[in-house]
Amino acid sequence: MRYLPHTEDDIRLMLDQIGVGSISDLFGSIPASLRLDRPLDLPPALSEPELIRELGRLADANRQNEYSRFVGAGIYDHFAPAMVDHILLRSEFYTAYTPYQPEVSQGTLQAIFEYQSLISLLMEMEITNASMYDGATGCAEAALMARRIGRKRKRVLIARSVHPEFRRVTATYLANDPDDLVDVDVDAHGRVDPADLESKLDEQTACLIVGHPNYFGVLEDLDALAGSVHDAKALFVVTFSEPLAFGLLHGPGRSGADIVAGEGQSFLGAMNYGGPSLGIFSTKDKYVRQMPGRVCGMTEDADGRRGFVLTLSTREQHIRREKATSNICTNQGLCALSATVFLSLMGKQGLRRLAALNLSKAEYLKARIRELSGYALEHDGPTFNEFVIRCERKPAADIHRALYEKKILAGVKLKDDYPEFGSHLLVNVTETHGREDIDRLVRALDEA
Amino acid sequence: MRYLPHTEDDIRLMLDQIGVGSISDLFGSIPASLRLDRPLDLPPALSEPELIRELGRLADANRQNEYSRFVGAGIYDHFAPAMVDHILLRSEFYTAYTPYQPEVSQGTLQAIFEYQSLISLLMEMEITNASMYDGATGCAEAALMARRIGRKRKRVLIARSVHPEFRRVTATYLANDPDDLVDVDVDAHGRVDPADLESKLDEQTACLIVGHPNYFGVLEDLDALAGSVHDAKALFVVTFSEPLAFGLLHGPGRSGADIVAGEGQSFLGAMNYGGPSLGIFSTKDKYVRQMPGRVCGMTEDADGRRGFVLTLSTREQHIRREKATSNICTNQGLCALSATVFLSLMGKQGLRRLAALNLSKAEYLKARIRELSGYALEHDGPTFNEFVIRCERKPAADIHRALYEKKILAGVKLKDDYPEFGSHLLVNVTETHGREDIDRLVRALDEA
Amino acid sequence: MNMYENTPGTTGLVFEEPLIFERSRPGRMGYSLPASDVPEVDPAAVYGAERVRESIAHFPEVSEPETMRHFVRLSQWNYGVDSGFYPLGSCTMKYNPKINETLSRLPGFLSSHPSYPAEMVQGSMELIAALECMLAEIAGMDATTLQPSAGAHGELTGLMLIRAYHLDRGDARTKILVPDSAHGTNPASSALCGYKVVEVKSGQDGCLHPNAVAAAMDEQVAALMITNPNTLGIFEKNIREIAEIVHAKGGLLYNDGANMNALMGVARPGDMGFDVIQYNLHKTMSTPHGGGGPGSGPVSVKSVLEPYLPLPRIVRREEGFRWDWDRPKSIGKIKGFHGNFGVMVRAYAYLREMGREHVREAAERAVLNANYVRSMLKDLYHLPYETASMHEVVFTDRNQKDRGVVTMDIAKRLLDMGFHAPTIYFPLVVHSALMIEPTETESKESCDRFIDAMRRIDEASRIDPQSFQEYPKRTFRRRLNEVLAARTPVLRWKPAE
Amino acid sequence: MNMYENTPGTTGLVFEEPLIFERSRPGRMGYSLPASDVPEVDPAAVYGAERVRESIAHFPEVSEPETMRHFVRLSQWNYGVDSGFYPLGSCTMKYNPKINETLSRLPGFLSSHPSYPAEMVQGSMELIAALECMLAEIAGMDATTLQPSAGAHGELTGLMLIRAYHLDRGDARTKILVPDSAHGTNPASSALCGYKVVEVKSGQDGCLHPNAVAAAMDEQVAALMITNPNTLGIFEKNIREIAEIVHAKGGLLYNDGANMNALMGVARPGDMGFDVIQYNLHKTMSTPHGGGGPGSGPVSVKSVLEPYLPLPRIVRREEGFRWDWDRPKSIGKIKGFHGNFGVMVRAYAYLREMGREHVREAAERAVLNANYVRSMLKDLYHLPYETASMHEVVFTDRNQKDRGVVTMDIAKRLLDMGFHAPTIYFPLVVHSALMIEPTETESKESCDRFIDAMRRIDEASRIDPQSFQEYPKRTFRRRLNEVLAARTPVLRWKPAE
Ligand SMILES: Cc1ncc(COP(=O)(O)O)c(C=O)c1O
Ligand SMILES: Cc1ncc(COP(=O)(O)O)c(C=O)c1O
Repeated sequence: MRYLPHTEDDIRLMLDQIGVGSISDLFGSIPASLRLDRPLDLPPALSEPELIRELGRLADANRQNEYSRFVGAGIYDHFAPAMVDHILLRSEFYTAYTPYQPEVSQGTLQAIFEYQSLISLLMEMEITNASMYDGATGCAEAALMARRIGRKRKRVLIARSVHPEFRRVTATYLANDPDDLVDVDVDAHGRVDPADLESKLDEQTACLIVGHPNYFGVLEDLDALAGSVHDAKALFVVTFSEPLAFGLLHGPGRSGADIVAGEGQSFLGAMNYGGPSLGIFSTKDKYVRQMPGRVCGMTEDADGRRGFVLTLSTREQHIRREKATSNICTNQGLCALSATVFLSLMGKQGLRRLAALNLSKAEYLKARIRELSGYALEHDGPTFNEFVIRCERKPAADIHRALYEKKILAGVKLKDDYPEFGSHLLVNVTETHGREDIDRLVRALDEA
Repeated sequence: MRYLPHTEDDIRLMLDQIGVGSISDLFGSIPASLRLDRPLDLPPALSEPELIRELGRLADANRQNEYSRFVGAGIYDHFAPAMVDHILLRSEFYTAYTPYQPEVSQGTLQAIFEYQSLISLLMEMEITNASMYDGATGCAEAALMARRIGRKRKRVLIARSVHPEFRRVTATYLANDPDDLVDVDVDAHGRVDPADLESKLDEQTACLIVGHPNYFGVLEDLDALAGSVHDAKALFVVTFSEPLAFGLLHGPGRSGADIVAGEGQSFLGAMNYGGPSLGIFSTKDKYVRQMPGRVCGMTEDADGRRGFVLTLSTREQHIRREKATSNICTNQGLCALSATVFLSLMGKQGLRRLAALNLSKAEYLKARIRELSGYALEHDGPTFNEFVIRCERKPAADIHRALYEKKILAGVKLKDDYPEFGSHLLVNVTETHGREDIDRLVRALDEA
Repeated sequence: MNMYENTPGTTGLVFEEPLIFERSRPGRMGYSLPASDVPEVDPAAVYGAERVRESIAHFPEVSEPETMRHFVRLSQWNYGVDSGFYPLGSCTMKYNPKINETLSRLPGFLSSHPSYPAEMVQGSMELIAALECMLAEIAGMDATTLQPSAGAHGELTGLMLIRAYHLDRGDARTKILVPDSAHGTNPASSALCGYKVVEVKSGQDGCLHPNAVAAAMDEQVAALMITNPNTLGIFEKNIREIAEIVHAKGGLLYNDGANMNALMGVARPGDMGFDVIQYNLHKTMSTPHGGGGPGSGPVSVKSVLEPYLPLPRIVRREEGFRWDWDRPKSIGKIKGFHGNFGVMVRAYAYLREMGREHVREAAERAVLNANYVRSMLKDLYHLPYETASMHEVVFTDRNQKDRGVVTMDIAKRLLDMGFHAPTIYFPLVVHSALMIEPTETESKESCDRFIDAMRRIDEASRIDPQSFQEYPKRTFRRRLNEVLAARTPVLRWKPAE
Repeated sequence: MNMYENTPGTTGLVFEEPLIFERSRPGRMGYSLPASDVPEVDPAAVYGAERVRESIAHFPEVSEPETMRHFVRLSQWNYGVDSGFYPLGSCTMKYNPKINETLSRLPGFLSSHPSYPAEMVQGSMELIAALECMLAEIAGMDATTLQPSAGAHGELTGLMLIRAYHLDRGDARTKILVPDSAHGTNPASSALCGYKVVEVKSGQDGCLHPNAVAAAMDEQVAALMITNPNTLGIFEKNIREIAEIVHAKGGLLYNDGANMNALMGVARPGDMGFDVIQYNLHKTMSTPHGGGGPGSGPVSVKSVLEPYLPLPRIVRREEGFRWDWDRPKSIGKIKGFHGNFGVMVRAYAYLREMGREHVREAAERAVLNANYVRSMLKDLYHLPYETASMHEVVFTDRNQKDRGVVTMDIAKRLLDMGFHAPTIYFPLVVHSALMIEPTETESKESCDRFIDAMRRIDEASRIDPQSFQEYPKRTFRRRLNEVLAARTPVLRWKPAE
């Protein structure tokens, strides 16, 4: 077996040195009755060529490439420069672990520091941690953090327009206190309903969680929301699943967000059936001791040279154990590196340009939809690269099916998550869509 | 432009420092009449996503994957472990050049030294150079080297069974002395015709060049040939295009070859439309000063530690100029590295196993062909993974076409290179062919 | 004595490299994007000028060649498994097969999306279903979820299952028993799940004793959460008896499976009485540690816990694989979508290449290596527990400390000699632990070189203990000032005022 | 003065690593192959036992993890363009775009075979045809062959075309004129082609002078072979006049295009009177140097030479691209099959990404960088020729030599400071040359750091000249004994007796 270097001789010499007669003697501390007396029921070993064939078979069994697809809904199809993967394939990065020994981990550490800096700038937030698992768990951790900061204030208000996966995971994390999680309604513009919000904000409120752009692709009025929330002395948590929007839009920090938590997959390029993901988590300096997750800080080495270490670890489980701010240990390190390389390459101009491309394509589709009879845009407010179409001719499911037969995947049907949106499709357009793709979609909608 | 880091400011500052007013002033030494006064007539710049689409279009315009293919004829479809490419993608290897500064090139140098050692062992030869361009130019350089060693002896005998490309290139290199290149006939067994050879060997003969396995896939009787050639005081040159055969067969050095030159593409995995190739070139210690190409040697550094340098460079063009043993400068460095990693992984057992697989598959096909009526094996001698089928039913071209329509590529038609083999196909089977592929070929032949 | 003889560590040329921000110059670009093929929209017209940022202030502007060089240089300051021996205990730093990296990048996987209709992504789904089965078989369990992102996330999931199970039975329990040797994530996950953590002391032999468990066990205890083999590398030999005690009081038994590399194919937690286990695919199943993730923390359970597994469950129907959301007892979602799929591809490839024949061999040789290192070093380094080791061995600095050389010094000296350090100061039950886990992909010679280095370090601790303070010297940076970092945190670059 | 301030070079941990043979142990394997699905054949039965080797004696046996670590460690001893500034004159060490590496690995290219029917490989063929055209346009020529493997191979091809041309006219010429500043491959290629090499001296200004050419030119001269800009980095300003002299006597003009990076889009050899030029795609067109190849040395020619180009020629027919073998005047084949196709894919991608808009910019900035370095260093380092520089600049050690510091010392000190050395001791017309070619992909700061290092080296040559002998110190190996290597050549590993 090519991954196992021991020769017969090695094994014999080692057993002799240890002073046992056989490999199975090494397992003597396992009571015989607990030992497995048969081979595992696994498929037989494959050689590399066979393995390539098997995984190729599975990859080919995914048929998405036959379709023109307009699905986002939290995971976006974006371009990633080839250079990024050349960095990710550097052994020194991907075969290392958490930088526990900073003297031999300065590469990982400086990259994390750059990641924290880049995300902080993008979000217009003071600090960012080294990553969370994903946007959904980040949202849940933001709720928990707000509850810690709020002390007695335990109620978490969450807009119904926050990504359904974020809401579900947050509910799971708050399962011990289901009543502490309260939905806030959405108004006809697809935004948080101000009246409903006002009626729910009180001295029990730990935080309000909104999405921006929200799940319907609509921008929230962050300034106004922040005002209301802060007036109520609660924390304002902004989540997102399309951080590329911040290439054009101001970061939530500018509106006074206290915690920003979202999904950074857009900066990784690949969709990968939804993971690995990247949990982005930023907050204000003053809340750093309540922040979950690792953080890297600048320091000096014994010669006075700049260097980096993991720091403020007294918040973390390996020191604080049951009193830790979170249980997270391994995070999404290589994804954070990937985003760091991506953002460095895109840079100040490129990220804006990429975002502008997304906006232009989505606006083009919106304009074409407006021209169609039997379809309407559900919300009137501005969106980024995703929005809701109302189908007035037929149920959305029928339209969706008709287009599917034409090898077009016309977004996702909103009904599953929002029963009130029974004839609505959430469609996404990115820089990967050519004008012809969009025109084909419009034609097919018209013909449906 | 992402590859060009200069900013407008940089350019202005640099021009000021240089003391010129504009970039075009830098080209002042080019007479105005010679400067191009228009943009180059090239296609417009493509962005990375567009480039990916364009190259994808070209790669997809290659349709070979729709076919079951039995073509070798000098370039073979072999498996290469994924690990090899992971090494080739190490920046430190592929973005370096010739190791002129050995202190910062020990990686390249040690790898070359290992390459020279591995190939010498495989060929059972004393020494190997750092690589030639390919098998064909290596063959030509072997002829030239034999002529240098032979001094007055200038005649090069070359078996007609040597790969046609090798023979063509050798003829090109010897174009000033076309009469010095003399063909030796092939007998009915597909081997060098001993009678013809004897009649041509004389005191003018610098060398005999044979292929082993030869172009027909047939093994030569190296021992006997070496005897005849050495009796005539000429050099014995063995070429090959399928070095994997030496996983089972003794290296030509064992039979007394003086020079071994051949194509190492089989150790690179990819066929790549025939290149990059790898020119393997080995000889005897006593001929080292006549050897073309670079060679790496072991030495010590200032602290007495083992290290490596390019050595014996007084043979080479940069020192010896018009008296050099060859004009070669840049060789096929990364291909030699690729072969080194491949051979290291395959190792003593694996290379043999891989060769045995090739033999078994080819013998299986031979056995099946023998059972078919209307087809015969042209040669009775042993072969490795390639052999000649005689089509007795119809012209080979018709059979070839009939199978092509069934998405089977039944080898190459020998007629183009050997008019006497008008109804013959040269077919190759490697480890990449499954039994069903072979059975399908046989069935299609039977039905043709 | 030449301390460095036989050790791989030496120095070579590496490069200083500023922060990416310090490489920035206005107007540089590292990107390459097509022109728009639709009318370009003015963002201010869409959003209103006040919402649109002029630019992303202080974002870097660098060319591609500079960016490449930047990250290549950073990488060269790092130590990975492909650089050398990496005996980081509890982390199973085994070789990451290269073919798995290649296969996980197949476009058919990369471009699959969790919201595509199931019939479009049958390949991804089949892989998930198959991996679930293989993991259940290895653990001796009945069902598996692949949703959790890492070990700690798997723990949390497992504990939530336990909570749901008890609640479903109308039995709202409040406590989790955790041995003192547990990894920090165990109490942290328990607390996050709303449980009170009750620590159970392990015995003189490093094992948990039935009477200690019995003493702590009552009907408020939801589960006992243990690592087996435990973080001392010791198999919990009383596990069956303990399981009975816990089960008798209606509790469940949780296995932190971080150490499954010791057991694969040899013994199955499900057969020992465990009800739930989380894997760390980035440990046991050879997926890369990535400098700290992404990992994957699947949870395998006995059938009693199956109804509570996270939503949605993969099921095989006549028409193919489907996601089943109709699981009323489920704890819900624990992560967005279906987990770190890219990691699963690698784990699946690993298990298919190892197969029935070699999975057990991996465990055997991991245990062989650890015991070999143990037997070669036990005369020089203090072994806090004499009990037999499995895949890792824990020493302490007791013998060296009197000479003034502590665990941290030993670790830093190892770095200088070209080895990664073991896990240090964990588990906490051992004073100044050195936790060594060679893994099965290290050869005997590799172990021998490490053993030799450890012997030389001991020798140096006798001869020249003062010198240790100075190390490491060969690394790109020498000892980093952690106190400074924590006292005046600088957590991001800021533009000069 | 702190010599090392501002310079990137420092030291970090790297690893000693034995030869792969020294890692071998009987029974280890690094391979993974399927079982045979056909009956296994006994090789001895097929070949006779005496032909079959028992095994490949002394071949290594290593596992995959060990092999990976072996080559990763080796790589870490190397310096490449992605590590730092690599001003190796005449070699155009520009950035190798990563997307080109990715695209050259598209399976559709990798699995195409030169003997497949043309209709099956139209993609590869279209790429070849398109690249031929682009190269012809850049050189101002009429036709191109991509068959040669590297620059020197292109030279040989070009010279063979010249020979064929003359012979075809019944004019068997015997000599090639080559300036004294020429690269060694020029005389070597000429000799290989059967020509006598006649050296022509360049003038005080580093240029070839019409009278020198006229004096050497006669009707035995097949061609004048020059590099333009020449190896001093100087444009041959008299080229038109020289071309007339050569052409008047029936000779042809050959351009060694190694320095085309100075001219792309700015001026075209074809417009200057050249009849033939070879490119080095691994220089000008950004394909990786690969530690010494594979390269590619296309040859572009005026239409008079087209009939002689190597066989086969790619042609576009109604039914698609085809290989045309019916070229009776062709010199024949110069390499097996169609050249280093994989290199062509990268060059094609480069030219398509640069496009009409940026190809010229590359040349401009290459020349800008060289002139900037020149202007910043010319007060400290001796400039043997005052003539304007193009894309590279040649200094000598004259100023430092009196202090005891020579070109070699300067080169080795640069290594220690984290820069690759320039090309040294070439061209031979300059005594102890230092030939600096920054290339356009280096930023101003990158040039500045190099300039600073060169200044500090000059300063050190004044203050502490003796110290230079000791350098480099930071590299994995210090100065290597080349004399020992040549005197007792050890060119391969041998098993211990
Ligand atoms: C014993 C043990 N349990 C749990 C964990 C947590 O796993 P992860 O880091 O994947 O969250 C670790 C990881 O270091 C561990 O060693
Ligand atoms: C001026 C010049 N001509 C020719 C060559 C030879 O090119 P190659 O090494 O590609 O054969 C070189 C390469 O170093 C060169 O610098």
